[in-house]
Amino acid sequence: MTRMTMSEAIVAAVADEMAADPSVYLIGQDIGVFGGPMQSAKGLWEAFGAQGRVIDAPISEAAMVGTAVGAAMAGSRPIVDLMFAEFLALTMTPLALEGASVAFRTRGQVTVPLVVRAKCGVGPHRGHAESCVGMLMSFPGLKVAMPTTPQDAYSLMRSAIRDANPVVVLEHMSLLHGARAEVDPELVIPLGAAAVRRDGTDLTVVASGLMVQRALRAAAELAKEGVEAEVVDLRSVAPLDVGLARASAERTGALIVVEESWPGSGPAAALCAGLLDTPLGRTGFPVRLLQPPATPVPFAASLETAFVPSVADIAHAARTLRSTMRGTVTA
Amino acid sequence: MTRMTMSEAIVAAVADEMAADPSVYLIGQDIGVFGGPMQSAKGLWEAFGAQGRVIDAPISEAAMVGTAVGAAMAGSRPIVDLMFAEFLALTMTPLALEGASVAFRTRGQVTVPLVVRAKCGVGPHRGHAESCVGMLMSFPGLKVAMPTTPQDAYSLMRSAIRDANPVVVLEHMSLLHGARAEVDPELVIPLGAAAVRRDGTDLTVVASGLMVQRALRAAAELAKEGVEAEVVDLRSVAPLDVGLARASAERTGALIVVEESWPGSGPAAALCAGLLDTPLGRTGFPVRLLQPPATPVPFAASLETAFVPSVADIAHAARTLRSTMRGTVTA
Amino acid sequence: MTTELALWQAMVEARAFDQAMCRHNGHWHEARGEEAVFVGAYADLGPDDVVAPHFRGTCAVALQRGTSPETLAAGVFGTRGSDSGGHWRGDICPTPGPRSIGMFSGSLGTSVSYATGAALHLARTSPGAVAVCSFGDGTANSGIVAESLNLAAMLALPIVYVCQDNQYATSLPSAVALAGERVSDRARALGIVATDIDGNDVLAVREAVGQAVARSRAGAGPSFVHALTYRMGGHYMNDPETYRTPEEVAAWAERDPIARLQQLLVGHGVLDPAEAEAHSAATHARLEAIVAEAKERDDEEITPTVSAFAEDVRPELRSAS
Amino acid sequence: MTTELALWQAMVEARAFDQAMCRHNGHWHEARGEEAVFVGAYADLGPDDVVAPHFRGTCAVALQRGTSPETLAAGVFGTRGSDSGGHWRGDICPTPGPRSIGMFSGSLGTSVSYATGAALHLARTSPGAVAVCSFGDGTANSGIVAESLNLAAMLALPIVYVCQDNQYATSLPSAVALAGERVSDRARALGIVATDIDGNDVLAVREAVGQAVARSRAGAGPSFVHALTYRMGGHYMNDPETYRTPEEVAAWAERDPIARLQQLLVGHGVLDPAEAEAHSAATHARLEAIVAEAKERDDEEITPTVSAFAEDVRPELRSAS
Ligand SMILES: Cc1ncc(C[n+]2csc(CCOP(=O)(O)OP(=O)(O)O)c2C)c(N)n1
Ligand SMILES: Cc1ncc(C[n+]2csc(CCOP(=O)(O)OP(=O)(O)O)c2C)c(N)n1
Ligand SMILES: [Mg+2]
Ligand SMILES: [Mg+2]
Repeated sequence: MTRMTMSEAIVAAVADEMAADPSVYLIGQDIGVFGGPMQSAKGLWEAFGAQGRVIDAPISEAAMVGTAVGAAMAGSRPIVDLMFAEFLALTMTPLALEGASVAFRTRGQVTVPLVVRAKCGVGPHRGHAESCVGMLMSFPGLKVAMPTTPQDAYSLMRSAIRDANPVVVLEHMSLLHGARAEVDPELVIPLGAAAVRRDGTDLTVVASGLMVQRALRAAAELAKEGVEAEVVDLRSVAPLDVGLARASAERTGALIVVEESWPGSGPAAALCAGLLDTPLGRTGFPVRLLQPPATPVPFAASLETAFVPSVADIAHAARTLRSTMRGTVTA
Repeated sequence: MTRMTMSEAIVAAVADEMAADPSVYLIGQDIGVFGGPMQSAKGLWEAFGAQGRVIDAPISEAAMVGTAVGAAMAGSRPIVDLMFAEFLALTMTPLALEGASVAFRTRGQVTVPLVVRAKCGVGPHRGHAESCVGMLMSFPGLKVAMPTTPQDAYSLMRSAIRDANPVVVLEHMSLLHGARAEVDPELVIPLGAAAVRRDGTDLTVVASGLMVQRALRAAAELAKEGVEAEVVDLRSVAPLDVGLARASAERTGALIVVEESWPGSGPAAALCAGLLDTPLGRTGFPVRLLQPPATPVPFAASLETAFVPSVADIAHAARTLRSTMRGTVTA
Repeated sequence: MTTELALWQAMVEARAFDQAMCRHNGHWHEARGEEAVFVGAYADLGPDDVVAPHFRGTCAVALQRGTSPETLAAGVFGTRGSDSGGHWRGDICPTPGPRSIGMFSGSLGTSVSYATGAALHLARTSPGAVAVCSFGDGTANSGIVAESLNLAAMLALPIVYVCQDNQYATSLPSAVALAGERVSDRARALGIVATDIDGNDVLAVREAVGQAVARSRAGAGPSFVHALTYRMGGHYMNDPETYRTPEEVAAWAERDPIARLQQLLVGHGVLDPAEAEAHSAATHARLEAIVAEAKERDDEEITPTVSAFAEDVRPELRSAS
Repeated sequence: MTTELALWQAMVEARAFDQAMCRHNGHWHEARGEEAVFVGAYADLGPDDVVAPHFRGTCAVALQRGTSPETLAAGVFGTRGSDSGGHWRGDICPTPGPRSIGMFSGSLGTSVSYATGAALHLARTSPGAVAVCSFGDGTANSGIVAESLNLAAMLALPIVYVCQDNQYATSLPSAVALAGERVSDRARALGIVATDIDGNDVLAVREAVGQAVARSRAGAGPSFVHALTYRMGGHYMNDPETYRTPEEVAAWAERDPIARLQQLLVGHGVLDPAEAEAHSAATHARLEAIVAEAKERDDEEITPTVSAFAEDVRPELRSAS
């Protein structure tokens, strides 16, 4: 067990898989002697560069992912460090429309074991915030993980590398270089499994990425007022663990979904669809969505702050929802 | 008033706008002397080719859309005939991430009046069926229309061309060359307005594209059994007319959403999110989703048939939903 | 190395399959006239090499690599006997596998990046193995082709790119769409060794690709072969062909690659004219029968259950509906 | 035509803005050493021409085109006084408008297609007007650049492409990433007239771009200018620069484009050394004050309401939440 930041944990997972499996290689921009953008590949060049397994690529994201798809079909397990999630929009044909479809089209005879790493989210970088997660979630077969703790980052990255088909790992820039925590390299976390981060009895807050942290802070505030919020961290958004979210909300009686992604697509919309897609065709609890408006992420610090749901927004939504519930006994 | 197929109506709308506004031009593959794939540009070369306003482009979809974005910013009103909606996945950065963001980023000082036409859907073509509509709906500012009648095709195409910002018009291949109907060139249909295609009292079926036709057939079957289904045609999926869908379902007491697009994204998921995103946080009616499984569109005719919701599927879902409703008086 | 007689036979078989499909399948893209390019380019590869043919000709390459015409025909019609069990279009992706790349959607261009990635895999794991990758003159303009060539050159990958220039992308002439004089200059600009050859001469194709393959096997990096040929049929069945003249088509009929090699082999005494005709006729008859039989199975072979394709691969991604 | 003295002054002002930003903004991308390329390329354009500079140098081009340094600085810090009202990054998109293209997301490459489209608009509506479009050596590898150049050549569009080759894309040397000997050969392969010039000589840049612009204005289609220069600073502030040697950087310091032109002008008697120093010092002081003042306004100028940007443009797309 070592204490690591999320960024260190991801690099450690990549290094451990590269050490264990010679078919794993890394390709991306500035991942060589530079060490990766925001240290995303720190130490990997020194460890694996001489073996030709850390490949510095020119600006050509579609081909970077396309070559990875082809190499994966041929027997490699490539990891593409795509730098920022925005750039995923350049790669949808090879990654999502085709790479993620091969296993279906061949009935599993040919698979495409490929990981794409991409940084996203509002944060110290002041740019490149868009995660494009809705876009990613709109193709069958493409898996998407979004860790929020060093342990999850480590374990989900290993699961992603071992997965038989394409997985995008979204790395939130406000979390990557946060606090260190213990990481157990033996702990396996499967893709598609959400986690309860805080037990609660009065309502459920489901979130991903940075919003998990804010939900936990809001829960701490609410606790002072005697409201116990359960906080669910999606961890993977595709496959989406609708079951755990539903079970929690059924127990607590109310659900708030907090997302940094745009309304109408992404985890929040998929969750809503999943919640309604039952034999009953409706939820037994009220649902409240907290998301940015449907505009690009603005630049000015004050506008950016207003854009993303805050701790106060979450706490406020929780209070409002609870008063609504008290007001309306029947649906 | 002339009788036209949907395809003819779209071409007529383009021709009328080109005649009225010299800033409109058309770019795409095989739209010159060839007349457009599946006759999508029939007659336009003869009418406007000599003016340099019908531009045959090589295979380079990203640049086709990218040049259109630049031309639109500079003052043109380009229409890109992208052939098939699949190819939209090649254009997400210029079209969705950037082209649709310019008006936001400049507070409306610079707009991008641009239309992208794309054929999609299962049909006689036996290929290129994927609409990628979920991908399109995951970016703020990108509008998406999907006409199902010659009149809507004509009027929505004109609205799209006159819109200040990017609009994708999805043209369903099973509808394009269907029956002719009267088209009133004076009729204005705004983007973002759904339409009730059939009045009903017992439940509401909301659909887009080919699924509207199937919903109407299912409604006719159900009518024989004494069940009157209201059928809502979304017509535009972004902006999405959640209001009309909700109002209808509140009146009839139940909602079936039928989509040819994948679950977890697209119109169905956006609608679910919209329905829950109210002060009450839940629907007063049960919702049932009918969609293909989360796999690529299969090729074999029998598999394709099983993939897409059928008339029988819709009628069956309606019967089941009604019996559920009778069984469960409270939510 | 494949004998010249075998090349001729492969071209005859390719055309027989192609022409039978023209008769029986309205969705077919005819490849008549271009056989020298795809037969010549893929003739001398081993089982460890990666093939990524252009969609026009891809069934012929699969035939050459040993897939049975019955399986291929099932793939084109989308029936159970195909390599994808009817799940995907066998006309553009006949035998997907770790060493065989097809179109995984209807989008052209990406397969060039897949082949380039396969070459990267080969370079890392199987020194001496190569990838051969063809694409049309139209496809040559897509951005991912330029990106892939740059990566291949930069990493000195073992891959041979073959531009199967049949002078049209549907209706758009390559003379218009491919700016610049020779498409091969794009490769030269990247430091890739490039040649321009007569794509209706199967021996010239085999020679040029063979040399390029040898260079790649020796670690000298990628090559580019620009093979000029002509699409004798329409882009697809029922193409009105308003964009070219019958005279142009007729002039290229004179340069039929099969007749050309046949004449040469007859001249060399390798082939007897009557035998040649008999072999041709028999091959056409054999494939006509196979394709006609395959067509009969259309629509009736696959149980139309959702689970057949949804559950096979990823249970966790099934729709709840 | 801009005088040589004015070119010198523009370069001095560009550097003064740049260096003030280096002092006050941790997110700035330093452009020191590359001034000759962007000042020379955009010096002689008219208001009807379209400019699409590379992000590194884009603020200098805006300065040259008349945007005030106050507005530009507000854009970089993201405050109300910027041309986007703080809605977008003024460092990479200072003055978006119908004749001025910037980066509309963080993705490089697409602006080249936008400039190409703007040139198509100009060709259709304003004969004689041109677009000038710069991009880095790294950006040159993106697929959309290749696609755009092909379209421009095929349609003979009035556009001049300038590759601002500062020899690095962050840490990757262009000598490695740009396969082939000269990036300009990629344009030549498309039949585009191309030149390779010393990008630290502003007069050579002006001359080459000027000739290309004249050709475009006359209807002779696109051109390509490859200007070799050097990024004197890191890719961004705090770049460890582990990928190059101090000796390499020092060697290029000898070729500073401002010092070079200054020496020439002093030699010609156009500029007095003392006056030059005084003007430089005054310019640096002026811009230091402007930038420092702009920084003060950081964070405090825009009312943090959602509606400020959501409702402005498209009420129908607002989130219901
Ligand atoms: C990215 C993309 N754009 C457009 C098409 C539509 N399309 C199918 S075949 C074809 C022509 C391709 O030309 P070429 O590459 O020369 O191949 P050929 O048909 O001549 O064999 C086109 C444009 C496509 N399939 N993919
Ligand atoms: C499509 C894309 N890929 C990667 C990046 C990340 N990135 C930002 S600047 C840069 C280097 C660009 O190199 P070049 O074009 O030579 O411009 P320079 O920084 O040297 O001025 C990179 C890779 C990006 N912004 N966009
Ligand atoms: Mg062709
Ligand atoms: Mg550079």
